[in-house]
Parts: sequence; C-alpha cells; structure tokens
Amino acid sequence: MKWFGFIAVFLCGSLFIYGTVEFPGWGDPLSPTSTHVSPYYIEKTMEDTSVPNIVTAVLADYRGYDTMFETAVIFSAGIACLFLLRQMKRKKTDFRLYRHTATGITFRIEKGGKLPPTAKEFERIDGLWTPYDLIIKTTGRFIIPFIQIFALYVIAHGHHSPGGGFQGGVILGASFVLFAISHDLRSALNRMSEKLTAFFYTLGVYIYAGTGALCILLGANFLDYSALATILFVDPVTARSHGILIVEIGVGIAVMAVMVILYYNLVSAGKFDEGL
Amino acid sequence: MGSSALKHNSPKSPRQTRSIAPFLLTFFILFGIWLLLSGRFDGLHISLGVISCLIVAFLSSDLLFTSSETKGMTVTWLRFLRYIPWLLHQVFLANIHVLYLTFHPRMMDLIDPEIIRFRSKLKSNISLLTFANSITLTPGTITVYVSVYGDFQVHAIDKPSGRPLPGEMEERVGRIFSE
Amino acid sequence: MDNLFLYFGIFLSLIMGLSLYRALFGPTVLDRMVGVNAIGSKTTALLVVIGLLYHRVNMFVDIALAYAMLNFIAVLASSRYFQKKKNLHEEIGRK
Amino acid sequence: MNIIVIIFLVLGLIFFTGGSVGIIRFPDFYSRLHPAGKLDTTGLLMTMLAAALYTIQDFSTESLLTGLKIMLIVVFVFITGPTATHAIVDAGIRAGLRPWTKKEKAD
Repeated sequence: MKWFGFIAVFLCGSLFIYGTVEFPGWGDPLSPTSTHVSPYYIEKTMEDTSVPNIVTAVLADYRGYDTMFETAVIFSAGIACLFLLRQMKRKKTDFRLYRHTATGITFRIEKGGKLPPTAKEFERIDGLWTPYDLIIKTTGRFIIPFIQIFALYVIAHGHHSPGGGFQGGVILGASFVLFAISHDLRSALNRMSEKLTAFFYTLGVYIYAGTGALCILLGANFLDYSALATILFVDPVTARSHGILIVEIGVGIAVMAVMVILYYNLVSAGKFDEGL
Repeated sequence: MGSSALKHNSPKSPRQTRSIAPFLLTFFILFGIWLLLSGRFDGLHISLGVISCLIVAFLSSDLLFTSSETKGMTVTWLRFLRYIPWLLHQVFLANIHVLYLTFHPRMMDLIDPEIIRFRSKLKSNISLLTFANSITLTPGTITVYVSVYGDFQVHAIDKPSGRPLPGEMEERVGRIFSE
Repeated sequence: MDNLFLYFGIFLSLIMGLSLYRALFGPTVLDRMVGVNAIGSKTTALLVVIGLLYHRVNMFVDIALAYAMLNFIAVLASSRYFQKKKNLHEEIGRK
Repeated sequence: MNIIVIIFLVLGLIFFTGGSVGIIRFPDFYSRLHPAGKLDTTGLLMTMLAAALYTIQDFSTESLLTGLKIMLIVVFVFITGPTATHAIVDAGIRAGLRPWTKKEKAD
C-alpha cells in the first residue's frame, strides 16, 4: 500500500513537471501575464491610489471584489467549524475541580460544597490534567502586548510594507491563542467570550461590504473608494488609499475572530470545557 | 511566604477595577515600540499609532503590570540592564562548552545527563522567570520544572555543568529584584 | 559583500537540511519538534540575510519578526498538544 | 568594519552548525535540546549583530531604525527561546519519557 501511494505521487509529480515545460520563461517580458494588465498596475498604481505597495493596491482596490469574497470564505470557514463541532447542548458537570497551585494537589468538590473563603491559593481548573507552568504563564504575560502591537502595526502599514489585514489578523489572533495556551481556556473565554468573537467576525465582513455599499450610496460603483472623498474631506486619490486602509482593518478583525473561534472549537472539541 | 508569592498568579478578570498608572505606563512603552517599528512620523501614522496603543493598552495592561509591581520599576530595570552583559558573557562560555561537547569525537564518554533538584530563595514570579530562563541559556542546563515556591528541577548535560547551581546567578538575580 | 551573504544563505540552507533529518526520522514526536524548532530559528536568520541580499532589509525584518512570533506560538501549542500523549515511550520501544 | 561583520557571520555559522550537528549526535531527546536551545539562540545573536552592523554602515534615520528592529528580533528570541525549550522539556516529562543516563546504559 505504501508503494502504491509512492508510485501515484511520483506519477502525478512527473505530470506536473511535464506540464510546466509549456510555461513561458521566468521573467519573460513578452509572456501573456506581463503584457496585459501588469504594466498598467506597475505604471498607474502610484498616481491612481498613492499606495507605494502595488500588491496591496491590487488586492484591496483593483481586485477588491475578490478580496471581499475571500474574507467571506474565511467567515464561512468559521461558521462551518461552529456548526460541525460546537455542541449546543451542554452537559453540566455536577462537581468542580480546584488545585493548590504550589503542590498540585487537586480537590474535587461535589455539588453544594464550598471552598473555605480564605483559600486564595487554589485555582479552579477544567480537567484533571490541566497543566500549570509558571515559566510559560509569565512569559506569555510579558510577550502578548508586544505581539498585539506588532499585529496592529502590520495591519496599519499595509501600504508600505509586506503586510495587511490577513497577516496582521493572523498575528493578532495568534496572540489570543497564546493567551489561551499560557493561561487556560476559562480565563481566555473571560477575556474574549464566544459572543464577542461572533460579533467581531460579523463586524469585519460588515465593515468591508459596508464600505462598498457606502460608495454606492455616494453615487459611485461598488467598492470605488474615490467616492469616499466627500466624507473624509480629502482628494479622491488619497481617499482611495484611506479606503484601502478601512477595508484592511475589516479584514484584520474578521481574520482575528475566526482564528480565535477555530482555536476554541478545535481545542475543546466543541465542548468549551478545557483547552490545551 | 505562600500568599506573597501567589499574589500575581491569576490574572485579574477584565471586570475588576484597574488603576490608571499601569494603563498609562503600558501606553507609553507600547508607543515607543510603535515608533521604533513604524519609522514614519507623519500625522496619519502617528494617530493610527495612538489608536492602536490605546486598544492594546486597554486589552492587555493588566497582563504587563499588576498594580503592586509599578513601584521601584525604574531602579529594577536599570539593575536588569547591568545584569545583561554578565549574562551574555555566561551564555557565550556555555556555548563554547556545548560546542566543544558537540564536536568531541568521544562525546558519549564525556556527557552524563542527570536531573538536579534544589530550592531557590527567590519569591516573585518575575525573578523566578528570569532565573529559570537564565539557567536554560547557560552552561549545559535546562530548567525542567519550577514551582511557585521556587523548587527547581534542572536537567544537566554533565557533572561540571550542574555543580555551580544555584550559586552566583541566583545571587545576581536576587540583587536585581532586591530579594 | 553580497557574495558573502549569498554563500552564507546557501550554507545555512544546507545546515537546515541536517536539522530536517531529525524532523523526519526522529524516533519520537518530541524529537521531531526539536528539529522543527531548530529549523525555525535558522529560518529567522535566513530571512534577514535574504533581505540583505535584496537590499530590502526594512521589509524582510518585519517578516522575520512575524515568523519568530508564530514559530514560538506553534512550538508552545504543539508541545501542549503532545503532553496529552501518554504513550510516547512505547513509541520508542516499537521501533 | 566589514571585517567585524565577516567575523560575526562566521561565528554565527559555527554556532548554527554546532546546533545542527548536536541534535543529530546526542543520544536522547533531553540532551538534544541543549544544542538546539542554546547554540541556535547564540548563532542568531551573532548573525543579527552582523546584519545590524552592516545595515547601519550607511548611516540614516531609516537604517538606524532597521538596525534597532533587527536587535528587537534578538531580544524577542532571547525571551522566547528558553521558554520554547522549556515547553518541549515539560512535554517530554509529562508524557513520561525517561532521561537517558549512563547507569541505564551499563545495565
């Protein structure tokens, strides 16, 4: 069976390599891709949108419609994960677990029982195996704010550096995932609840599509950001660059929230009771 | 001992009241980082930076500082800066040692891994973290486990690596955080 | 100077191949993780060196920083995930 | 100046090579982490120092900021590297892997 797989992969790979023989040469200035629209993008991007990074301009302005549906795809990935994994009927456990943080001794308290009110050294835990690790917890505490500021920097500087909504959103989501790993799922849910996440990923798509719809209301085409000039009090070229920024923020929020909801669902198998 | 060591263990939930000092301090630190990252000083980017720093400070100021830790902060950080060159020197020595072991033809005879246990007299989380990470960075030792009371388990690659623990490093870390 | 950075990058990629051996054939999952972590820290250095080669360091530094952050979180998450596997030592015995 | 950059690059390369050879040669998982955790961190420090020095040679505000950003990577790795190493060790201990020792070998 192993050999069969190997042969199949080998054949497919050879077919792919055979297919690439017909491609135009790398960097060929006469190939169809570099004679049709690419010269327009390269020459006109700066005067059309005043964005130095051509990739960002193509992604969010010239091909903004594509990117809107990419965001919608990510949104639907989050929704699909929610529907497939989330267990809507929650089984209530009738006991709670508390652990003495120093020694690791765990108490199981049945329903109706109470810890003595002076017991500050106990923390509530989710499952018996929930690990406690001082080093990871403290490092996480110190690193998370800097990861978040870096993520917002990446979102805000999509015009000038390789970045933008998708990358920044992933890093921002990863910072929340790091919080959930270094502490536990319970405190992560306290900070970023499931409802808040749902609100955010809807908000992200809404910001993107709403910007496009606003352009229609102002009398231009869908996602033609130069119409925003009248609201933002700038000239149409700068308005296109600002429109790209607004759209990137929407993408960033959506991607962040979907990352977090995917983590929550996958890690607890939809039960929301225990994390990694 | 127990309650003082455990004071900062659980992060406060966002609903609890916060004082303004950690918020502002976080804001200014983050804004410095933002200026370093951004490198653009026009109005748009600066205002974006202020908004971002406010957002992050609102989200995470209780992670970076817990309120009792703000006193005597600058002195601690100055002492921490003085600790870094010594640590780098130790890290360099450690690397030479591990490099020597790696390329030694009879490496299997030289190494003798073992797990050492000892109890540190450091108390607060941040000093324990500094000590544990310093141990991991320096001669042939990796921190395996730390409890909140300062019980360490350290994996040492050979006998001479593990012998000087806790020793001088603990003294120096203790002096930084004045414990 | 550019040639030097080029040779450095090529040599670094070859070394990454050595770490890849541990990532592919490591007897336990955790050995693979050690290999992947080692590759990750070398990739951070390689990205900056590529930036020096293209004379666009200010761009590649951002990528390297993002990569270092995601690498750290990935290692942390996967180590937490494999803590649950209690039968790692049996995996060695089987080989 | 170029000579210093070259020295740092070569030193970084030596440390990186040591790390890679180490994780192949050492006998068990725990001892492999020693070269992986330490030598890679120092190799990164050396390489980044070389890159930062090379960047700030033609001095301007932008190149200075870029050099500082490169050093920011070093600071980040120096905080997170030991933590990642510790996380892997912790996973090994909790999963029940026993450290390799000489006595077991003799039996």
